[in-house]
Amino acid sequence: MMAEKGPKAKALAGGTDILVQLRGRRFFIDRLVDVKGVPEMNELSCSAEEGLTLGAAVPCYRIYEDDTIQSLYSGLVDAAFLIGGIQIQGRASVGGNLCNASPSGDTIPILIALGASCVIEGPKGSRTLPVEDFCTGPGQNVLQDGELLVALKFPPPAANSGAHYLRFIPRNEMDIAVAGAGASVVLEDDKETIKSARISLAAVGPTPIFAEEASELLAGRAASEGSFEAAAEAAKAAARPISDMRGTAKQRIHLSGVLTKRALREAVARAQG
Amino acid sequence: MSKKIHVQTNINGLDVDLLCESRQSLLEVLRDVLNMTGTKEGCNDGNCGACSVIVDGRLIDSCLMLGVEAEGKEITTIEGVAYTHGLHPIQQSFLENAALQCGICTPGFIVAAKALLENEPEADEGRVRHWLAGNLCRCTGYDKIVRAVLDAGKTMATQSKSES
Amino acid sequence: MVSTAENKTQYKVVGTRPIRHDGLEKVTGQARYSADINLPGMLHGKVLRSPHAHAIIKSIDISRALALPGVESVITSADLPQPSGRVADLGEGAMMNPKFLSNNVLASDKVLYKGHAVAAVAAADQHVAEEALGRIDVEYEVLPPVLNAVDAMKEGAPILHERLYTAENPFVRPGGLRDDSDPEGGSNVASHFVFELGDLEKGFAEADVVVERGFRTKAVHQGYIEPHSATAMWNRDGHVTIWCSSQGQFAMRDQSALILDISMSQIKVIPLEIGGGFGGKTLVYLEPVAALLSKMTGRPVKVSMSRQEVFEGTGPTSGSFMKVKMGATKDGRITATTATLIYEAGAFPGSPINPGVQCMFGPYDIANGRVEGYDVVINTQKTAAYRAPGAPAAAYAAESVIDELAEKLNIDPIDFRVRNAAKEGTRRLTGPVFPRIGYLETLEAAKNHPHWSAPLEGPNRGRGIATGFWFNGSGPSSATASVNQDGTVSLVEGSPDIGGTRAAVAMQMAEVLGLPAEDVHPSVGDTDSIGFTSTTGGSSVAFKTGWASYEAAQDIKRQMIERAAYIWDVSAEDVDLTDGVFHHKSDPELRFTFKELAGLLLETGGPIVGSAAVNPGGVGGAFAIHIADVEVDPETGKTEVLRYTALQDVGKAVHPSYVEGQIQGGAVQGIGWALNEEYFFDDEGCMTNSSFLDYRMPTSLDLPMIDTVMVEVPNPGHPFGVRGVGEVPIVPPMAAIANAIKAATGVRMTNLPMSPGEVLKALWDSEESKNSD
Amino acid sequence: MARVFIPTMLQPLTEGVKEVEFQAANVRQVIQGLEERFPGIGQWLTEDGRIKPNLAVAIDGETTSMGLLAKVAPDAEVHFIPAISGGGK
Repeated sequence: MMAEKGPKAKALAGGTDILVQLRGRRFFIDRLVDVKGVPEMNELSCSAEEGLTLGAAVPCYRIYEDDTIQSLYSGLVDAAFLIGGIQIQGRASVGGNLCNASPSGDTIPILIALGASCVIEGPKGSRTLPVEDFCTGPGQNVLQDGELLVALKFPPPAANSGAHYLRFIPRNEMDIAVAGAGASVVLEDDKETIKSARISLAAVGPTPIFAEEASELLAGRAASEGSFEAAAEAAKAAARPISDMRGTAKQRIHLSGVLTKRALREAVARAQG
Repeated sequence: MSKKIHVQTNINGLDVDLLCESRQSLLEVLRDVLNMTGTKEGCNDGNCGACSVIVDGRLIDSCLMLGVEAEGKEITTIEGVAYTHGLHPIQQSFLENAALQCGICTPGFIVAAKALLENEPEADEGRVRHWLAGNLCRCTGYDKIVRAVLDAGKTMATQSKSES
Repeated sequence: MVSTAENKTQYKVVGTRPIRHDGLEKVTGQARYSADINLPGMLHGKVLRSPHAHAIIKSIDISRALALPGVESVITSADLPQPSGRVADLGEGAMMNPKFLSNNVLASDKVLYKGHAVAAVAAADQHVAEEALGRIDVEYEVLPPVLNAVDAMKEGAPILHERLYTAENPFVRPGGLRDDSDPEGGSNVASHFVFELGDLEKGFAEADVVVERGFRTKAVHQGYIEPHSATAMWNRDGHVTIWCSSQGQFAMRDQSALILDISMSQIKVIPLEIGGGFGGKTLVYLEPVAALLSKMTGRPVKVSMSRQEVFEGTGPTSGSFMKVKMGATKDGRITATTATLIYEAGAFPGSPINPGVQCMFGPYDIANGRVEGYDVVINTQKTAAYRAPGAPAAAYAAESVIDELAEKLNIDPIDFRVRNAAKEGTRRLTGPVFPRIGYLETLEAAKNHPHWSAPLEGPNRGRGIATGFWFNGSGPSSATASVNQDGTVSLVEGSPDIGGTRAAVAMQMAEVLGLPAEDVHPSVGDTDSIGFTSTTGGSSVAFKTGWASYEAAQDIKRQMIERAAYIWDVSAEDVDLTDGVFHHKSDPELRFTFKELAGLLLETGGPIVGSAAVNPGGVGGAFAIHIADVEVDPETGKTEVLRYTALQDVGKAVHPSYVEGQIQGGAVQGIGWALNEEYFFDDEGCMTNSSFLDYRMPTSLDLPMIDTVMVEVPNPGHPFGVRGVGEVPIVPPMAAIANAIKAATGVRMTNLPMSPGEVLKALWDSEESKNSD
Repeated sequence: MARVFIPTMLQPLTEGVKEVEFQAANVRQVIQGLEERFPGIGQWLTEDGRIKPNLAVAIDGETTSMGLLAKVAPDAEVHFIPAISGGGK
């Protein structure tokens, strides 16, 4: 159905972005395909052994109301619980948020931090790629005409791991991130040394950013303020924000550091249990 | 004008057959097709909650759902909140707490509060404020609305205890 | 909490908290607001708006739009009569320049802001109408825009109105135009005026400390949740019915008549429930457009705005530039003050500079002062009234400087205000002296409030206070009431109800007649069914329409006493009404309850209708003091309001719950203004945050409970001591929060909004200047 | 004697005089009295035989809605101030 209309077809999941964009005449289409009836896109399966498979059309509330996800992927729950208000969470999906490819998309950094990958189906078959490679620019993603993001796959959480996402907004809800940071950490069995970490940033570049240097420099370091500080500095270096009505570039770089520290503190606390 | 689509749905307990265009939102269908104008449009982009309705038990903004998506769903709007012979405790509480001024946001708040309190009548102030953050009110400063919802929750908790 | 200063009179209804009469309809979704009207055969209208902030309209071609199936009519300003540029009085100081009013409804030769209405379409449904807008071809010659008042006042600035002259007189007029024969060029300064009192030089010479500061505030919107909507039916006989929600059905009628150049009696405006106004629904936008589209098509037409159109096409309140200088002695006596206020009017003259200047130092007894005001046009939305128009920005500047003076003198900020407080007999900077006011009582109540003495512990936290003054208004108002045979009374009044005034007005009638509030059934009449009533604004309704209701009740009482006397065959002078019972003053046998007598009316001479039309004097001004506790996150600059208390002299609170509601709502609008709300423009003058997502009004999660204290100092000018209450609560919050942020961080914020980015920047600047010292 | 205050921006017309006292029973007489003392000042206060639009007259601090007809009590203070059009809650 999608392939028939090429670029003039779009998929409808929760509709919380696309209906607004259509109404605002941001683009014109011939066909809007409701994908909520597609079983694979509504799949939600989660276990400590298999990890998490999240259908691209699964609305946010199903994530944060799921006890297993809450215990295994609390970082993802953070993001699902702060998108829009309750009404939005009743419809909006993580897959839709990713396809919308907004630099400030609130769920994308935590997908990157958790090492999630995208399962894409299309006329030429299926392919899988890391979330950090999915967005290509503001509102742009790798999907070709007729291709569809079907699901997101999360690896099983490692022992002694924890993750957190937070953003900075002027209000306390119902706002777009001025900047956001996601962090996941895996600790050694001593629970004081970082084995590995992944840090990602929102709203500080044309796409959500995987802050590789900040992530890598943490490996083998103590889970302490000094390390967080170093990672924050590296995250700031990775940020390439613009100035707009939501914040200046200087403010956003600064916030990238502040939020990276805060995300790491909480992620480590969670990993330490 | 584009072709109309037949939709079968259930609104406030009544089966409804309707015709709508594929581009019409559920909000437009309620207001313009069914003349159920209790659900209000405040922004038409999911940022004010005035058009809140409950679809299959889930609180949503009806401006962000298409009318055709209502097929097979159960929908509750403000018109379906009161009982046949009296007000819902949330409505009564809004009146007694003077929790409305101009009243345009009131249907959305009452529907949102119903979606919360029917599952969590004992929700505390923090939970109520968080739940209602998707509903804007410009008149009251929220103080009396939050009190009304907390009071209604107490009434509903007592009622459900006495029923069980 | 009610704190009664001198309330000796006990009332039965006034001061109680009945359920409001229109409440049930509003909690069940039955109440009808402007967009809820659907008429048989109705067409839907949409307005084409300018994409440019400043441009000449070279041509408009509507042919492609008209060719679209489903499109019935397309109109432009060429279809409207072009009225003169001479200012017209629409009653009670509501000044209009008909040309400006008309050109704001549909631009004629120039567009003056992005969002300015250019043309309108009527079509079978709104989707077709929207599609048709894209087929109206407008050729623009784009001009450079001028986007703030300082730039607009510079030599060589782009001129919005070639014929606008600067009115150098004390009586601010919303713009006058030069005659065409006058060779002088135009100006962006629509008016300039000065108030002076005492001897400034002497005053400043006496001061031990002088503080001087500049302030900048941005345009903010009233933010009512209901977008504008108007439906009109132009009948074949030339009479038009307009259904709309506004703060004044008579204002809508009279403004529409002016723009359409027809007699006001040809228009009937039916007021529907209004989903918030706060001053923003006092001007016509869509009403004449809907009427003209209906005239063209012969069918009813509904035109509604989207939220984006509300932001871009209707009036916010002014942005401002202000300078304040104030001096005081060591013992805390203000000796002199000067202030210059420049208010941005938007595209057409008429910012609230005048009330801003007149309210600015209202709370203080200052012997020597000078205040100067400018009304300046720029290429943004034409401003409209917003809750205590002009006063909040002015108070932000004045109360920030006063806080700084108190701090420098090491005097408690409430004590400092007490020492300089205006009271009965104080001569205001603008000339007149105050009657009995309750400012001192309100300050005392604040001083004694547990919030003021509560410890505020923890880092990055601070407490601030600020006060505010608003005149309050009055105006012509009408009420008619008929006694029903079951002993109830049906009351028709002329004031659209935007916050519970129907209840407050009905309660004043019930009080006179000794009835329970529920037995008076109030409704708001249309322009053919009630006498002229001025707009709901200036916190006037509980006062003026309450007064009309009181007088109509007296009329009923008098007639019913006469009727009882007639039935009993006694003199009317011997009959009285006490607690709802008509009785003979000396014969206890002769008594009728109100209900009994009501049941006898038809057979004893006919029904009784009471009416009153008033234009009362005796308005009492309102004072407020707010206490705010905040915590500022030093890493992000974000301010959290931890605790908030608003105290106010409310005269006599008719329905205390709704008085509290007004105070809470006003305070929270002020908190939004203080922290996050602003119109954000790009360099071309396009508003970039025209949605509730990016125009950040407070949500329930951003606020604590708002404690209120109603100090009751009855207004001697009103039968029940009523003072307006709705506006003054928006006056103090910005300064209260700025003062609290200062206490928390040591940084004084002189620009609004004090958004996280701005606070962060100020913290960095202060850090830098410390380091460079 | 009515005590009549001259608005700041009209004081150039009165050579700096800020207030004057004279007999006047109503606002019309106040304006006549001013015009006699300061020829030309009246045109700033009235237009088409009525008080100028957007100008309010306050008698003893109370804004009157009666225009030129408003009664002025003996010893009353008279101020001319810009009218405040309705704000709006």
